[in-house]
Amino acid sequence: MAQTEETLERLGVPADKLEHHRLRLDDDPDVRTEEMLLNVGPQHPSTHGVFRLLVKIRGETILDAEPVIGYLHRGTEKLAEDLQYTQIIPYTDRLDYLAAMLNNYALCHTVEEALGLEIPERAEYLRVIVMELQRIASHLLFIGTYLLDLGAMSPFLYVFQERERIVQMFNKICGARLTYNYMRIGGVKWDAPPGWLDEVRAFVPFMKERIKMYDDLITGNEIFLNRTRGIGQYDTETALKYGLSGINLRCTGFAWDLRRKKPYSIYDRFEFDIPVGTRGDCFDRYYLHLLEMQQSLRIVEQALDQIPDSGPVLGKVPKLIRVPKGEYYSGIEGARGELGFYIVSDGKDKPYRLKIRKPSFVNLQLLPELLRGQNIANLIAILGAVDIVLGEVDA
Amino acid sequence: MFGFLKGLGVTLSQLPRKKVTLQYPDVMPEWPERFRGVHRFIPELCIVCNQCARICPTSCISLSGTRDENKKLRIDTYDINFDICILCDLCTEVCPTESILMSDTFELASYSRDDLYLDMHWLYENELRYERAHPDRVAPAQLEKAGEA
Amino acid sequence: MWDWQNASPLTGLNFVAMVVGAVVVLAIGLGVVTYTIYAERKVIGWMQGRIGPNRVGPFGLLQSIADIVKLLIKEDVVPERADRVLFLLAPVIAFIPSFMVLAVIPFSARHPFTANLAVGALYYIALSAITIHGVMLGGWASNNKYALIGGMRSAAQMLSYEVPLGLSLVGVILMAGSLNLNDIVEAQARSGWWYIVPQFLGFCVFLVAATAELNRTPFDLPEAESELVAGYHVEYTGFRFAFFMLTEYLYLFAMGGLMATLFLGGWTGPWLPGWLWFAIKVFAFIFFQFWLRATMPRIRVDQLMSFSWKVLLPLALLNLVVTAVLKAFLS
Amino acid sequence: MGGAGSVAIPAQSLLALAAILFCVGLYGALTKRNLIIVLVSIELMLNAVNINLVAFSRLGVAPNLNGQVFALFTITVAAAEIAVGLALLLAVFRLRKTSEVKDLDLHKW
Amino acid sequence: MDLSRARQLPVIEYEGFTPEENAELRKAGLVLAPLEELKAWARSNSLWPLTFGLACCAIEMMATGASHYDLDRFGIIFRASPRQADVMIVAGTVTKKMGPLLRRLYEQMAEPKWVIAMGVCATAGGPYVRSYSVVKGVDQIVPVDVYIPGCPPSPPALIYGLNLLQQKIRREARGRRVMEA
Amino acid sequence: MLGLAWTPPMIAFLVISLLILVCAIMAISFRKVIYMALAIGGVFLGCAAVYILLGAEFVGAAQILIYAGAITILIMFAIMLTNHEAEEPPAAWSVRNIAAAVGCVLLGVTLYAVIRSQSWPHGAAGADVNQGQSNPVAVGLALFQHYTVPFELVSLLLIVALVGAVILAQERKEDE
Amino acid sequence: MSEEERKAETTAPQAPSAASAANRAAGAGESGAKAEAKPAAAKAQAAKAAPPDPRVEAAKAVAEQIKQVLVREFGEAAVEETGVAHRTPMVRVRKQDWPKAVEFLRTHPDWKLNYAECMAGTDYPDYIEIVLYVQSTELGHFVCLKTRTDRDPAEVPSLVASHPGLNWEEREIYDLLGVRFTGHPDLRRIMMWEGFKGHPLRKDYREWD
Amino acid sequence: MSPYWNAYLYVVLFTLFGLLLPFAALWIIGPILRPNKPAKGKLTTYESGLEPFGDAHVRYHARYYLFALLFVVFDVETLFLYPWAASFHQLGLFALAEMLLFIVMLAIGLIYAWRKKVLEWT
Repeated sequence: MAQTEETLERLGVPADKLEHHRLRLDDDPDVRTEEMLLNVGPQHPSTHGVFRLLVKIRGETILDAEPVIGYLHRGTEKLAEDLQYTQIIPYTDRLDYLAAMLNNYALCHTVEEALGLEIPERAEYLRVIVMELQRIASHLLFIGTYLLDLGAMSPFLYVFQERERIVQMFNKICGARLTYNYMRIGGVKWDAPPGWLDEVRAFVPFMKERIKMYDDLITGNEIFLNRTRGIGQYDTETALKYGLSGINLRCTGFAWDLRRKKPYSIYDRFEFDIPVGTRGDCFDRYYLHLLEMQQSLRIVEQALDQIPDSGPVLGKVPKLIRVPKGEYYSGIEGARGELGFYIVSDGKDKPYRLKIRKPSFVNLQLLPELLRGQNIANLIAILGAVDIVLGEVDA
Repeated sequence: MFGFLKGLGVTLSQLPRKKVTLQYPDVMPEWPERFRGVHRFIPELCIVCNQCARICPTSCISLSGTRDENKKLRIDTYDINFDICILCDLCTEVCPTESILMSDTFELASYSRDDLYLDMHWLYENELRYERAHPDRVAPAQLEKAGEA
Repeated sequence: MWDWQNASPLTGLNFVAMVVGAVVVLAIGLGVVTYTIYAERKVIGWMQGRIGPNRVGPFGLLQSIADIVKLLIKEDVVPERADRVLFLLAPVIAFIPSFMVLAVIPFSARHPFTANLAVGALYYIALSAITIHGVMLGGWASNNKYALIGGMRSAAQMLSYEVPLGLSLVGVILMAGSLNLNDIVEAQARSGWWYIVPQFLGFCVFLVAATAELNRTPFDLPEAESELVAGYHVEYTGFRFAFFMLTEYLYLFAMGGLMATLFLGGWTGPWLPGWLWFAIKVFAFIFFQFWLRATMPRIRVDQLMSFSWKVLLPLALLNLVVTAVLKAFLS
Repeated sequence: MGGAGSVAIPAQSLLALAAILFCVGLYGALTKRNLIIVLVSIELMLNAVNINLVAFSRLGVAPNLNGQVFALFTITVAAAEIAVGLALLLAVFRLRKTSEVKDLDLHKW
Repeated sequence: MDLSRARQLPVIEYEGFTPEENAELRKAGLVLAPLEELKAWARSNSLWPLTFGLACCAIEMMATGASHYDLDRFGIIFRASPRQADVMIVAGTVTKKMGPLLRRLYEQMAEPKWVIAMGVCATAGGPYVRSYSVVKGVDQIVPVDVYIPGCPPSPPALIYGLNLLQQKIRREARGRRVMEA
Repeated sequence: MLGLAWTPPMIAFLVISLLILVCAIMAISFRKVIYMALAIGGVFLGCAAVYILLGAEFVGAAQILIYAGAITILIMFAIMLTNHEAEEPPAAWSVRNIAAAVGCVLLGVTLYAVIRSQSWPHGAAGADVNQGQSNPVAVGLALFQHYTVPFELVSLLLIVALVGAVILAQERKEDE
Repeated sequence: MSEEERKAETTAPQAPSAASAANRAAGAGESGAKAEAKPAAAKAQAAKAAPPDPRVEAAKAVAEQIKQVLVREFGEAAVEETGVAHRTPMVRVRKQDWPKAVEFLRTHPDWKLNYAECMAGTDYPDYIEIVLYVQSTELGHFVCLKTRTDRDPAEVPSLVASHPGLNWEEREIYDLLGVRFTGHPDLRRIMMWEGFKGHPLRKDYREWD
Repeated sequence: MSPYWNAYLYVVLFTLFGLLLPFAALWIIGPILRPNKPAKGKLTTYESGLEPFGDAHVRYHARYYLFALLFVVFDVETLFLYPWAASFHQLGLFALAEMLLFIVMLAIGLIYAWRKKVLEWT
């Protein structure tokens, strides 16, 4: 303990005390109630990072829950105020590290909107392809970790096989496996290397087959159904009130997809559906991930057919990007919901204020509502289905 | 009951499949050409323009140079601090002479933080190593170098 | 010397034979545990497109041994707030019965390694219930919330599945007319069929209850990693933790042996020697457990409990009644 | 399977063991304050009785199984007793937040 | 593997003995050297990391554990409880808020224990080195045995780091202390 | 006592008796209730050993199953559901305790005297109570041929105990 | 791989840098001028040179409509400013009327701004501005609402009652910018720990004091 | 010494080995080989890296007791079923009727518990 206290002192962090939290136990000293406060996380296998949930339980029933976040708060917004727009792009990679391409794009998109830039055709198609592949990779990881939370270990290892293929394709196009830094304001950094598009084309049928395999392995499993059907249910009204977005909103049957509602990039050129759920429970959220992967594959297929054979991949942009004075907000459909960047510019090459609309952060707020009255096993099912990435929640 | 058996069928069908595992320490991974491993640096090409140091989001590059007799800037020290380098590739992107480049070296773990502070000589050695390993990839660059010289 | 079972009075030589028998069973048990863990990692790895341990010794065969040695030389931590005595005793309490039950498992036709108890089946059921104490006390003594919930859950789960497990045996006993496991094997050999055929319902109940009793997927709630970090043994380090693992895998072996004995005709079988048949049957059970583990998600605790009482128990009773009625009217 | 052959344990020893166990149980039941321990002490006494029953089944004038069957019934009864007893304790504890005998004094209700 | 950078000092410490006894044993010669080597063999081949992902690197750590790289080959399996873990892979950014927790988790691990700083965030704060909330290097909190640069390090790089740690364990058993940071 | 024949069963009996008595004494002298519950488990197991020693295999197994397994678990649950850390006060020589101790010792001495004074039958050597059957079968025959009514009453007792205990232990709605 | 292909592959990575070099060369020229010139001038130039963007004009009109609706309900003083934020209608509401106005627009049958997309606070030299982008999922309106508060003491009434989803956003703004949201049910620090000094996103924040 | 004694002597041997192995490993061999570096922080209770709020030993939900209770009742039932099953072939139809009655009674108990929601976990 002594060493820990030393650490606390050095870092200036006071020890975490009960009075810092909302939850309380009964104070009556005579009565030892059967309630207790349990910390789930930050080091816990199913919190997917350093998320912490303080739950008040009686037996195994959750009376109340208080999410505690900030264990990965890295101050990206503050750092961005000191960085040029190009330099911010690597930082966006590390927000939602499962969908770095989408984050890259969201920032570039906002800046491009502000500048009113024209993006070359081929660059737009490349962006769509990598974004949709990224969405698949992200959803795959969701399925894997979700099933791992529910106790099945194989899907986790299966999804990494496909994910590895996607990652290796990304590695070929931009040289990194996770933090791509691929998009640039006005286009993309690199054109696809020779043969890359064919590789993507070959990946599509493979992925379709694997999706069918997951359907067989998971969707029909009675244990899985029993654990997710009717668990963590909410309706559209609640979802909208809490500002949920992405699959967390669509699972209630509300078809809200920014790719359709506020088309950006070239999404208006593709045919795809917005799969929606019917019940708004964990199963719907899981199943929508599968369905969305299928839609993403459709988009990828169409993009591969339409992509121009050659052409520039980076538009005419100044070397030092200065955004005109003003405020800009634009959101895109990230893997987890609406991912938006709000930029206040004072006309310099660095943003005056950069605010990230973090879908996981917003989606997570509903959690205490969903958990009340559930038991600990459902906690995992519900938390997993919200699909959070702590890098994004805490930024 | 049926779905349950289907799942068992899926896992069993995976049993005889070929394994995807890469036996890493025995078999080296094949990195694509664009792979962003540790940098390599060609001192002859550097014009000490400082663009790489300026663009670096983490300011991990530090360099210094002096003017030689031809009033041409020559690089004296070039250090990359791999403690904080995030391999974002922005430095190679801005480098006008392609003197700082990415290699496919990734085995850089060490017992000490000091060992991660890499100087020009290490980076140049890395360049030589890269050239040896991938003669096909560096050929054009060398041609260029030859042309410039 | 090996015929110690009927030696009367007991000679020193026969006693030595018994000691040797016990040591051999202990060695077999430990060896099976070691390589069950290895096989588990390998088989599940293959099912997941990977290789599994392959670098420690040839084909990774020494992997489990390295693990065991490592655990043996790992520091032992007793948390400050834990109940020291119980914390130290719990793994021992859990372990002893798991080894004792091996005494009655008939490994082969001539049974120098088997205690020929008249109450064999009941002996197994009765002793395995004692392990619950170890698990529960281990969870309680840690004074850790995860461990406590894990321990309580384990106890409730093992209790709940003990009942259908015990009842599913009754059908077999009814057919064999004896509690003695050797007699049951011989009765199967005499009757010409393995009891898995006439007792199929009982076998299903047994299989499910055994899986639950062993805390294996999909019933691995007590140590549900994603919920309770590691369940009742969260606070256990080194070799104490190893003893919990040892207990678990010894039971896996013992339960496989029990299943082979009761439903699959034990060591009987054509062509091959008895012990090999027995080993094959046990491994089939163990493989099935691996297979389940590679496939299934975890069942939820409330569903688990109601499944035992609302489905398995009535089924076991039904199986019992049907068997009894058939036996009464057919014979 | 001929059972336990000759038994070379004198009846006196068995009875003495049972008697001591009974006395220990009795002492516990009389002096302990925790209700659970009182119940447990009663179980000790029941076990002492059971030893007698089984001993006489083996060592009686005409050895037979009646003693064993009776012991079985005793075990059953003991199980039922402790189940209800502890349930009662739980109910009391819920009301009075105590599991001690002295707190069950009716004057305090 | 290139270990030339590790400075080596001859020190032999047998476990379970007092320093005086150790000194005597050392004087008596390498009586227990094979035992120490056996111990190191077991330890280095059974490194169980703590399931503890902080950020991006955790995903690559997961990928390393997955089928394509399969850490299980080396006998490395993740344990969720620090009590049963041998090595803590600090995979990701350590914030000041997380620091004390990380320290406590480290303290709760049983001896012998090691720490790997995976990625530049854990090594020195990485891209967040100028942030107000990030610890500039996990070695301020816990002693680190192996640093793996990269952001995030690719799975082979992590495996390389783990192998380096295994080498270190074996080497130290032979009485050479591999330099600590 | 020293005049005993040192036959192996006798030695076993002495060891077991020692175990039972030590556990029994521990069970009433520990202060922590949970240790007491554990010690009582030892007594139950020892009793099972005595039964087995006496050839009552089935009763011995039943003792392990019901007493050492089920009842001990029940007791532990009861402890965990009430006051975990419940402790007995240190042994105090209050009037009540002394009276109880004296009474128990007197009772013990009296019983011992009675036991010594009687001559007990030495069961017919070699008599097979199981009549050639294995013990469980023999018990089954005895139970179902001679004790039919008590057997059915057992089921009644169990159901009454179940209902009673459920009513008592179940948390009422107003508690929640 | 043929020689040509290999060449193509090896030269591919150089494309962007070549492009950027071209840009740099033309840096002084007209293509990058708009962005590179002084920002105020650029804006003025853009406004003068280009014909007014119809989207911006439409947004301005929408903002005026909202203003009228709000003024009718809360009086003239309630709306402090209207305009556009890029192409989004922007209405700045007086601090006191902030929650009422947001709630009013949320339930107003013509607007139904029921979905709060993004809330942000910005620290300006002499005030702190809270921005809320709201969307009507039914009618498709997308509006930027704003309010301002002094920097010290920074206090804004909370919106949690009408948009529970803003709970954490407000906590974050409280934590990082030091704006007290009055009426917030659970206003505690969210990213930093209790006892952390200062509010990092303020421009005058210094880590080492 | 009859086979009966031999078999149980064998069981006793198993018990002894079962005791010996953990004691040897945990209390004799282990301490020699194991490092022992006690530190204050090491002895704290683990709870996801935090200091736990409050004690784990709280009064727990009675449903655990109810399951244990059901277990006791049905364990006793199983106990009576074993000798019955073993001796059934010698007993005849009357024993079948007896046992059916017994099982029906207990089934009633089970149904009672079912109806009383004892079998619900939540």
